[in-house]
Order: sequence, then C-alpha cells, then structure tokens
Amino acid sequence: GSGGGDSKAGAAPAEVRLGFFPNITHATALVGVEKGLYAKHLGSGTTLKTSTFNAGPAAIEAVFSGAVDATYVGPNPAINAWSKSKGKAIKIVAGAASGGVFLVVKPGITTPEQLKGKKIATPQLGNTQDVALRYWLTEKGLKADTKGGGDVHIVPQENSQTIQTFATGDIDGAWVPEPFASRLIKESGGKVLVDERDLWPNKQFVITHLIVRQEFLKEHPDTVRKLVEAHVEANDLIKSDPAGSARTANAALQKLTGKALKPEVLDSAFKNITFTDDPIASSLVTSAEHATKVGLLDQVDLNGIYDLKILNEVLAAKGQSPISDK
Amino acid sequence: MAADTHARQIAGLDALELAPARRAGLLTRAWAGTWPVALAVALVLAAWELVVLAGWWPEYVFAGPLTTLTELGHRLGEAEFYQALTVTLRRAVVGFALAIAVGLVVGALVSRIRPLRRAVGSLITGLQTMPSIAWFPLAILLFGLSESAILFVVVLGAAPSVANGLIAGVDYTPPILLRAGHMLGFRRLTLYRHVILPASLPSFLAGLKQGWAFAWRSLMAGELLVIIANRPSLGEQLHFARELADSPGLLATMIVILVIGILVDRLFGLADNALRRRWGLHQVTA
Amino acid sequence: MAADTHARQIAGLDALELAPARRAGLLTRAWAGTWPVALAVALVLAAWELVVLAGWWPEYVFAGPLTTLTELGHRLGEAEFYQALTVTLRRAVVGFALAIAVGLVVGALVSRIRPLRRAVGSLITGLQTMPSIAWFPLAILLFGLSESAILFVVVLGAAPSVANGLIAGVDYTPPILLRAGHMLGFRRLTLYRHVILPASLPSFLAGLKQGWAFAWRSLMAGELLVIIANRPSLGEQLHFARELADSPGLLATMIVILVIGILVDRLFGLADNALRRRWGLHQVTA
Amino acid sequence: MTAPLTEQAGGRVDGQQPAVRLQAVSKTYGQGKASLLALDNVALDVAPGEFVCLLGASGCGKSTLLSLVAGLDAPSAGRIDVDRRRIALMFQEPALFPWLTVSANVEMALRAKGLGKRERRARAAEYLEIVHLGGFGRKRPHELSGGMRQRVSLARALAQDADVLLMDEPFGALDAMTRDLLHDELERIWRERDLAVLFVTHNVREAVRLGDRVVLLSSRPGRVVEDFPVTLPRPRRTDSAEVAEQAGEITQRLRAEVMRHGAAPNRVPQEATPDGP
Amino acid sequence: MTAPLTEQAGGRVDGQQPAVRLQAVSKTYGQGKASLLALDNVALDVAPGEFVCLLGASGCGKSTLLSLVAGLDAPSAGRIDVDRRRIALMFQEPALFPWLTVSANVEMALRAKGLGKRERRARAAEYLEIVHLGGFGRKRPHELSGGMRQRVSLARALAQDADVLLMDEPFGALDAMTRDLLHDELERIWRERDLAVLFVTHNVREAVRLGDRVVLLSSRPGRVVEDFPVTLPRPRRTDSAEVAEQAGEITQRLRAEVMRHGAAPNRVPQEATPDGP
Ligand SMILES: Nc1ncnc2c1ncn2[C@@H]1O[C@H](COP(=O)(O)OP(=O)(O)OP(=O)(O)O)[C@@H](O)[C@H]1O
Ligand SMILES: Nc1ncnc2c1ncn2[C@@H]1O[C@H](COP(=O)(O)OP(=O)(O)OP(=O)(O)O)[C@@H](O)[C@H]1O
Ligand SMILES: [Mg+2]
Ligand SMILES: [Mg+2]
Repeated sequence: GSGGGDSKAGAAPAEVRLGFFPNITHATALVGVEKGLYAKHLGSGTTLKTSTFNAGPAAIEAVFSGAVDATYVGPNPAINAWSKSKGKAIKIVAGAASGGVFLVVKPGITTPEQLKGKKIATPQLGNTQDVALRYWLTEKGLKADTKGGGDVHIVPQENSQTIQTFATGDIDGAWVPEPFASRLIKESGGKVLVDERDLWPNKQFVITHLIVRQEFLKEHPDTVRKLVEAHVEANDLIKSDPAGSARTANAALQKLTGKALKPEVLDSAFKNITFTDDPIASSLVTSAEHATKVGLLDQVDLNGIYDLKILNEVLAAKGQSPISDK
Repeated sequence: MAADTHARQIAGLDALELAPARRAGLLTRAWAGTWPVALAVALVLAAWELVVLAGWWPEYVFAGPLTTLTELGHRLGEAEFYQALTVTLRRAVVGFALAIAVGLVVGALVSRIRPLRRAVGSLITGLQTMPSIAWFPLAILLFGLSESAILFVVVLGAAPSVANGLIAGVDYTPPILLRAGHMLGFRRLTLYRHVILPASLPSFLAGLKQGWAFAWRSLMAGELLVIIANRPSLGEQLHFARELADSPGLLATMIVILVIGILVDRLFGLADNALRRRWGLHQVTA
Repeated sequence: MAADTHARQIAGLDALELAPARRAGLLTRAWAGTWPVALAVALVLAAWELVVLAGWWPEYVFAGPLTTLTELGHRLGEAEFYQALTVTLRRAVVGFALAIAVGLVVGALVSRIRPLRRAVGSLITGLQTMPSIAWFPLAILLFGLSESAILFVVVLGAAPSVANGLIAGVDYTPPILLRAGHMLGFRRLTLYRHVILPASLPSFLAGLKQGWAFAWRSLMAGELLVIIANRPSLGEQLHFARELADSPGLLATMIVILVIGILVDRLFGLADNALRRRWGLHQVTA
Repeated sequence: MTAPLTEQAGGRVDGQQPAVRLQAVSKTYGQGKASLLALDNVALDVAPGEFVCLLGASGCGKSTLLSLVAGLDAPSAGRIDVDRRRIALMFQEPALFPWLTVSANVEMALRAKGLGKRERRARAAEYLEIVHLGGFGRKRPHELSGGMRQRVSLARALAQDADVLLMDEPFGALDAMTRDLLHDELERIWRERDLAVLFVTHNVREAVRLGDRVVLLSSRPGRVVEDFPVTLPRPRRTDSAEVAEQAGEITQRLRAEVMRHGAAPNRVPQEATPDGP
Repeated sequence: MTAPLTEQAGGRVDGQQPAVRLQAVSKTYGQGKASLLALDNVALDVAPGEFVCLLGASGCGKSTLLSLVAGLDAPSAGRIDVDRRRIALMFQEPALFPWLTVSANVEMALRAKGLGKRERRARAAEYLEIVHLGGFGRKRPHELSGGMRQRVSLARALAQDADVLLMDEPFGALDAMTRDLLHDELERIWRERDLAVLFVTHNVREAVRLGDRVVLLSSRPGRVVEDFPVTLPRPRRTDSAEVAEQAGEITQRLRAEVMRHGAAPNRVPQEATPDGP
C-alpha cells in the first residue's frame, strides 16, 4: 500500500502522516507539533496528519501497512522493522534524543555485587534497556539468563508496573528510561546506581529517532526534507530554550494523555535527556552487537539502515557539520 | 384451630421464591430498589478506606476513595471527559450494532445448515478466544489508522458471542414449537422469523449481554490502536492512567467503566424482565 | 397415485430440520464430520494464498500460508513450544476451574436472594466489561509477582460469565418445574440442587463457554503480567510475536490459539449433545 | 348464598378437624382493568380420609383452587388451613423433569424421606408397576406418550406418601380401560393410607365412581354452587347403573349452571365483581 | 391379519382417491435393544370428507400415527400418501407460542394465507368466539387454564383452513358441557368444509358421536385391529341411547384387546417384534 503517496514521484503529497508517542523522549515531535513547525515547513500544499502510538509495535504495524509515512520510535522497533523486512521497509533519517536511561535501585544497594540474588526490572525482554542491563551485568561478572535465572533475576515488565512493584518491594531495581527513572527516584526513594550515559562514548546513545517508509522516501524526498527541516528546528528550539520547551512538551502531553507530568519529574527527566539530530549510529550498532552477544538477537546486518543524506544537507544549509552514519 | 397455616409453612425464603409479586406502592418499590445498592456502595467505600488507612501500600500505588473520587469529580467537571465518553460510547454502539448484525447472520446460517455447522461451528468459539491484540496487525492492514480498524476489532470480539447465543437458543428451542410452526406452514426463513428467533430470545439476549462485554473490552483495547488527536476516548484514558502508573486516574476510569457496565446491564435487565413477563416466567421467581 | 408423497413435501432443508437423525455407519458419519472441516480449511488456505499472491502487502507484513505453516512446523518441533503450551493450558484450566467455583457461588447467591441481586446483580456485568489490564495493578498489589496474580485476572475475567449464565438459567427455569420441585418437598439448597441447577444446565453451559473465552483472553493478557523464569507461555509468545512485528510468528500463534479454541468448543459440543439427547431435544434439530 | 354451603361443607366433618379448610377464599389474577376474579368467596372442608371430587366448567378455577391449597400461590382474600400434614399435588400437566429418567423422576418423590438409593429405586419400580409402566423406568419423559407421562406423574404423586393428595385431572389423557384399572389402584391406596383427596375431573362418572362428595364450582368467578354427597356403596363400577344415574343428576345441574352463564360460558366479565351479584 | 382390514378400509373409499392413505406403515423408535416398535404394518385410508376416529390404549401409537401422516416424522417402513392438500394437526399438548397473545397465536395460522393484519385479527376473533374464548384474545397462554389453552389450540387448527385435519385428543381437558358445544361446532365446520378428519380420542362415545368410522388400534406394537363403521344418522347426541349402545360394543372390543395384553398393558416387550407373532 502506498497510503498518502497519491501523486507521482517527486510531487508533493497532499498529506503526510507522522507518528510519535506521547512520551517525554519524543519531545522533539511534541514541541514540533505544538509549535506548528512541521506544518510551517510543509507549507500549504501538504497537510500534516499526526498519529500517536502507545508503543513501538503499533507504530511499526502502521509503517508496514502504509498507514503512516514517518514516525518517531526507539532503537528496538527500528532494528526490528529493518531486520523483519530484510532492509526494505524503513530508513532512519534523523536522530532525536539521547540518554535518559538509568539503573535505579533500592537505597541499600551501592555496588554491582550487591545485586546478586536481586530482582531487576527492564521494560521488555530484548529491548535496548534489557540488552544494556544484561551486557553491563556480564561485564561486571554477573550472570543472568534470558529466562530470569542466574545471579541476577531480570524481570521484564511494563514500566508502569515497575513503578508499582518497586514501591511494593517486589523488585529491587530497574533499568528504565525517563520519566520512569525520575519517578522511581522522586516517588519511591530510589537511588541511581548506573547512568547509562556513562557507559557510552561521549555519553551519548540513541533513545529516539525518526524513521521514514522507504517507499515514501523514494517518492517524496522533498517532503521528507521538509519534515527533517522541521525536526531540526524543533531540536534547535529545545536546545535554545529547554525550560520553555519542557513546558510546551508537557502541555502537549496533557492534551494527548489527559495527564501532565509533575513539575519535578518533568524537570529532572528533561535534564537527563539530550535532544540531538545525531542518531548516534555507533550506539545502535553496538547495542545490536551486545544483543547478539547476550543471545537475544540473531546476527543482523544494519548496513544501510541510515539515510542521513537529507539530514546532512539540511544541516549543511544551516552551516552545521555533517553527521556520520557509522 | 391448631393447624399450621400455610402462611407459616411457606415463610422465609420460600415465600419469596414462590409468592407472586404483589405490586407495592411506587415509593416502597423505589426504596426496595435503592437501599441494597446504596448499602453495597457504602460497604465497598468503607472497606476501601479501611485498606488505605491500614497503610499497606503508599497512596500513589493504591489511591484511597477520597483521592479517587476527587479525581473523578475533577474529570466530571471537564469537557474532555464528556468528549471521551461520547466518542467511546458511539464506537461501542456502532460496533455492537454491527456485531449483532454479523452475529445474527452467521448464527442463523450456522445453526441451520448442517455442513456449515460442522465446518465452522467450532471456529466461532475459536475466534472468540482470540485476544484482540492478535487482530491489530490485520485491522491496520485492512483499514489503516481509522475508526474502521477499531470497529473491526470490536466486531470480531463481539459477533461470536452473539452468534453463539443464537445457536444455543436455536438448539434449545422446544421441539414441540418447531413442530407447531412446521404445521402452520412455516419453513426455513419464516420458521426462523416466527418460531425459532422468538423462542431463542432469552438465550439470544444472554448472548447479547456477553457480546456487549466482549465488545466493550475489545473496544478498550482497540482504542489504543488509533489514537486520534483531539479525540480522547475512555480506552485511551484507561491505558494512559495505567501507563503512567496513575492510581487515582486508573481507579476513576475503572469506576466510570463499571458505572457504564451497570447501566447497560440495567437496560438488558429491562428487556429481560419484559421478556419474562411475556413468557409468564415472572410469576414464580419475581 | 398422483398425490404428492410426503417424502417430496418435506424435501430439502425441511427434511433436514425435521427428519429424525438416522444413525448411519461409522465411516459415513466420520466422513460427514470431516469433509466440511477439510473443505473449510482448504478454502481458507486457498483464499489466504491468493491474497498473498495478489501482492497487496509484502510478505514481511502479511506472511503467506507456506511461511506460516513452516514457522508453525518449526515450533512444533521444539520442546519450548510444548512447555509454553503446558504452562498456559495449566493456568487456563486452573483459572477456569476457580472461575467456575466462584461464578457458581456468586450466581447461586445473587439469583435467589433478592436484595443481593438488587445490590450487586448489575455489578456482575459491570465487572465483565472491565478490561483485564485494569486489574493488573490490583493483582500485583494483592499477589505480588506470582502465578496467583495471573489466576486472579483470569478468574475476574471468567467468573462473571459463569455467574451470568447461571442467573439467566435460573430466571428461565420453567415455573412448572419449580412448582413440582416445591411440591416434592425441595426447598432452598435442595431445590437448587435437584431442580434449578439441572434446569439451568443448558444456559449454564452456554455461560461456561463464554466464560472460557473470557478466561482465555484474560490469560493471554495476564501472562505478560508476570514473566516467570524458565516458564515460557503462549501469551508471551503472542505478545513477542507482535512486539517483534513477526508476521509468521504471530499467525502461527494465532493458529495455535484457534486450534485450542476449536478443540475446547468440541468438548463443550460433546457435553451439549449429551445434554440435548437427555432432554429429548436432539430429535428434531439433529 | 355461600353461607349455607359453608355449613353444609363444614357439617360433614363430624367434629373432627378437617385436613383442609378453605374459608371465604378469593383469588384475583392481575390488576386493574385486566384483573380476573378466578375464585370468589369459596368455602370448602376436606376431612381426613375423605375423597372429594371437584367439578366445574373449563376455566372455572379448579386448578387455581388446588394450587392455593398446595401453598404454591397465596389467596387474595380468605384463609386456608391445612392440618400439619404433607401435601402432594399432581399437576394438570405431567410436569416431569426432562433431564431425569422416568424412574429417577419417581425417585425424586422419595428423596425427601431420606431413603437409600437402592431402596428408592425399588420403590419407584413398584409405583411404576402400579401405573402399568413397569419396564419403562430407564426411558426419558420425551420417549413416552402423553398418557404414559401422565401416569408417571401419578406414580410420582403417589410415591410422595402424603396425607393430603391433590389431583388435577389425573386420568384425562387415559383410555377407559387403563382409567378403570387406575381407579381401583387409587381407591386401594386411598383406603390403605387414609388419604384426604381433592380430585379435579371433567368426567362426572369418574367423580361419582371415586368421591365421597362431589363439589360443583360455578364459572368466573368460581364459587361452590352445590355439594353432592355420594353414598353409593363401594366398590363401585364406572359403568354401573347407579353411578350412571347419579352422574346424570349431577350433569343436569352442571348443565344448568353452565347455561346460566349463556352460550359462551368463558367470556371475560366486563368488570371484576368482587362480591358477586 | 391386517390384509382384510386394509381392504375393509380401502373399500370405504368408493373409487374416490383417498385424502390420506397409509400402506404397511411401521415405525420403530430408537435402536438396538432399547428400540420400540410403535406402529406395525398399519394400513389406513381416509376419504376426502370422511371423519375417522382412532381409539386405542394409552401408548399404543396414536400420536405417532398422526405425526407420521403430518410429515413431522418419517415411517421406518411403508408408505404414506397424502393427497395434495393442506394438513392441520392439533397436538396432544396445546403447543402454543408462549411469547404471543392468544389472538396472535391463532393469527399465526392465518399468516400463511397472506391475509392483512386487520383481517387476520378479525378472523382470529371469530375462531376464538367459536371455541368460547371471545374476549381472551389479549391474554397470554400462561394466563389461561389448561382447558382454555386446549381450545386456543383448537381455534388455531381450525383457522388453518386445511383439507385434512388431524386431532390428537382435542377435547381431553374439557368438561362435558363445553365438549358438547364444541362437538357441534366441529361437526358444522367439517360439513361446511368437507374436511377429512382423523380424530384421536379416549372417549368412545365421543368417537361414536362424531365419526363415520371408528378405528381401533392394538397396543405395542400398534396395529389396526378393528374398523367399526358408524351409520347412525346425524345429528347425533353424545348422551343418546344409540350412541351409548354402539359405544358399549366398541368398549367391549377395546376391553378384550387390552386384556389380551395382560393386566399391565404397557409393559415393554422383551424384544421388538418387527413382523408380529
Ligand atoms: N397465572 C394466571 N394469570 C392470570 N390468570 C390466570 C392464571 N391462571 C389462571 N388464570 C385464570 O383463572 C381462571 C381459572 O383458571 P384455572 O386454571 O384455575 O381453571 P380450571 O378450572 O383449572 O380450568 P381447566 O378445567 O380448563 O383446567 C381462568 O379464567 C384463567 O384464565
Ligand atoms: N420420541 C420417542 N422416542 C421413543 N419412543 C417414543 C417416542 N414417542 C413415542 N414413543 C413410544 O411410542 C409408543 C407410542 O407412543 P404414542 O405417543 O404414539 O402413543 P399414544 O397412542 O399417543 O398414547 P397416549 O394415548 O398415551 O397419548 C409409546 O410406547 C412411546 O413410549
Ligand atoms: Mg385446570
Ligand atoms: Mg398420544
């Protein structure tokens, strides 16, 4: 299906459908939509239609079926979509956010050794945080198998459930993204044992990026360029006015989910996330390697998953240096 | 006379079971209908408050009645709540209506055509056990990100119940009535319309009730499929309340869902009472 | 004799409707039971393959029957599949059994005690419409990360159906049988045991069938609640298949769920046939 | 009008406490305009060991009266006293439990007595033998003919071993032969057990054949219009001349009663007449 | 044994095509050991416009025979031909639709004829009037007495306006008076419409009062054992001496037939005897 691509290659489509999650790590989209940046860049010929998803699978289903043309997602769904479609379905055209992931534990725990025999939650078996935790544990000489056994018991469960089980003492820690990390700290007195940024070169690793349907990219490169322009402007806005952007994002969240984040959680979470146009390709590839190493992913060839040509053109036009897809 | 009077013999529960319903005054009846509900609500609230006061869990994990009701009151004061309610109810009604239509046709065909029944009869229950999320990819493939995708999931959830209710009713139609209908010259469609359908009505109604429950649950899941901007829905609210581990929000949404479920049950109850009155079943158990 | 014979008058569908079931040979009957199913499966596979051949969607979005069946065969060859199946089925059976017990007790009480019915009768349908995910937080609070939490969700999903089935059956018990039971000296519990329960059996069975569907769906959702070490489950597999956008995996899991649903329906079908034979309902519609 | 009848009925009790006593019993079905006065100010006594037959046009309230006595329904006015005894009621329909075999249906009547399973089965077989259905115990109700079902229902009522037996057209669906045989059986059991029987029938000869008294009900509202004592010596035979003669008399009276209501005896009265004309 | 009877039955047709013809009809219920031969090699003709009454002990297969003729069941052997005519069957039970009012129940019989709603209602009212239930049209079946329900069922059967009318103990639950009135009505309608009637009853007088022929069935297996022509001039009266006399004769024969089967006429035969002794 070619969804919104109802015109010939090159011509602007009547509509572009963009997906994102009502989630603080998707602040680029939240701010961009709230401030009308996408609409502005797309111009009058093309209308923006946004779709919000509750999680990665729904977003990928929508991309696969041609129901959206571009969407913000995390690294896992992107790798999935790439490998399941054998490199045919999507391209990553820009990065959006980095960081904002922590291992939060009960106050008593201060060293990795103390995690022995403890239960640690991750958002989902085999997702980036799950892989990161497992890899980190092997580095520290602790064993954890994919079935929940070993020195440390890894309990994959939804983040909301983590909030609850951490409070009731069912788990001893969690490797989770924002805003859940901040909530564990602020609400349940959790302590940060690991800031995942510390594990990566330049303290940078991808948490959100923008993917586009390959077909759409082929047919409407200009429209994608306009999307990327808006995307870059949104990130620039966030960088230049973090406090204001945080409020904008929170207002958008309120609109979408009916519930805004508490100010202290919002501030702390926003501070821990870096918004960047760089998809930090190296972290994606390394993460995939780690996943393979801990036995959660078959060897996957990520070569060609990035198409940063448009991004680099946009950056060049703004006089910024190009970004590598390696 | 020392003999026991019957009034005493059938006292208590049995009197209740067998005595005919005497029409009491309107006020008395209203009161009889209200106090048990009021009492039940009061008991639940009290127990809930007690649990919270016991302090087993922090309030942000398990909100107390006060917090929850405040949250609910807050929501009731906002236009968004009513928008969400309208959107969800509209979807539920449309989806359910479609499911009834589909279920009726499928149930009617399957119940009377033997090879078809052999072929796909069991499939109906099979489909019923299929969780909604399994249909999501197909729904999106077929309908894209549209209302239709939601309705598709709702129909797939509810239609099997409706069909199964009808089939059960048909199977348990008293043979003597079928024979009577046959002798009156009714065949196939007319037999269906004049004999089988009315005779199956009680069972069909039960199927509808179950179908509504399936439809509603499927809807709650399905509303996450397509989150349409500026069109809030109950399913979405439920999900986000949970996603954000927002205990008062979750409990408030649960109350709303419960209340809707109860109201719908009352509607079914009215239909059911009318039916039983017609069939002369109310006299004994009323 | 030029007159129409009856054989001709009741030809076709009506003969099927009204003629008594003649017991045919074992082989003939087996064949009559098999060919419609075989045909249905063949038709579905053919249609599926056609859709895939038409190429509307790439294979990674909507896997064809060959890919899916290969994937399924692959799974069937692995021990993990059988572990998952065992775990899930055990949970389903235990949860369902609990739900039946709870549903029976609640249904029996609510159907016969009038104030209770007024108070919580409608709540049953209310609870039935509550999506499983709404119960997750409560399940965890009450049972921690354990099997019990899963069972809790399953019971809450299925028990209302069972109770509602029983209540419907009780409401539609023919008054004459209640009166007969009363005259035989049965009261309350004995009336229940000897008259009302058996008379409600058809409706109760229908309720059980719906209850199973609810139990199964709740289980599929609930199995994500507590992913326990070394214990794979069907619900988990379904979820992961979707999570990983793994179309063949998802379809294979759906087939497994469908087959289980169909088998369970057959079990219910057997019970139902036995019941109808007893009641003398098979003669006309068989 | 009913007062002398009450005395007449009461007079037959001979000082003994009646097994069943109805005093000024009325029964109205429904409410408002659609209401129907089925029984009006009925007084009736049945002495222990007495066999009372009830006659009346179709729809005059006979079944209603039995279900009031059985306690299945409450009278709208008046008072019903039943001596502390077990009552059995044989309904106008067979009212068998379709999910039980014929034998099990009869056994249900024996459950209340706390008999063992085997004992119950043996007793049920005896009763089925009495109604000439020996050997049909393992069939199910739907496999029986109408008359056979009625006999199972009779066996069940007899098996209850009650002190007061209410019977609503128990032999209506039976051929004359079987009926005669069952008359003998019923009479024997009534004698042996010293039963009080209230027996509804449309067959006047049957009433005379069996009853100590034949009570005639009027139509809509049902009232006791006549109470015929039957003093013929027992055993009586349905086709004997004496029975025929008395039956003829009663039929005359019945005919007059029905005629009094006009050619269409079952028209709904324009208004319920709570106290009669 | 049945061969001469067949001829006797066939002889009455006088060259005309019979409305109903049964030839060597047998019906077995069930299978194997539990099987029961309900009808055995029955031959019977009913001429157009003929009124045939069927007598027999309880459970001898009368209802089975009617449902075979009505086409509700298929014979196990033999052949049933019904002249291209509409058949109406009044069941032994009332078989009313509980969800419909009395009037609507009767109207159902008129639907097949494509009458308009108002016309249907008017006609239904007429038929209810005929069975003396005028004014009860808006009640529901459960609000009627047993005999009233039976009359509604009669009204429904009459309303069908069929050419062949099968009636299974239609007046079993009625008092003698109402019965007499309905006999007259039925006879009138039979005359006017030139109906072929097959009428099951346990009342021998009723059979003689109404029938052109009275056919006697034996018990288990049901066979035609005798075919009495009734030549009394019409109009006849149930309580007339002639009717009583002929009824007496038939009763004698019936009694002999039942006796032939022993005191317990309804014992299950040890083995099904497909071809008779
Ligand atoms: N449940 C009911 N609701 C309303 N009216 C009723 C009900 N039962 C009986 N009636 C009415 O009460 C009157 C008496 O009914 P009942 O059944 O007692 O008559 P019956 O004497 O037994 O007649 P039959 O000989 O025909 O059985 C009838 O007119 C009937 O319509
Ligand atoms: N559906 C059935 N299944 C098995 N046996 C049956 C069935 N219907 C009738 N029978 C048997 O067939 C025989 C004849 O039954 P049928 O109903 O024709 O008798 P009937 O002459 O109408 O008796 P009655 O005067 O008591 O109504 C009976 O022995 C009965 O047990
Ligand atoms: Mg009666
Ligand atoms: Mg019969």
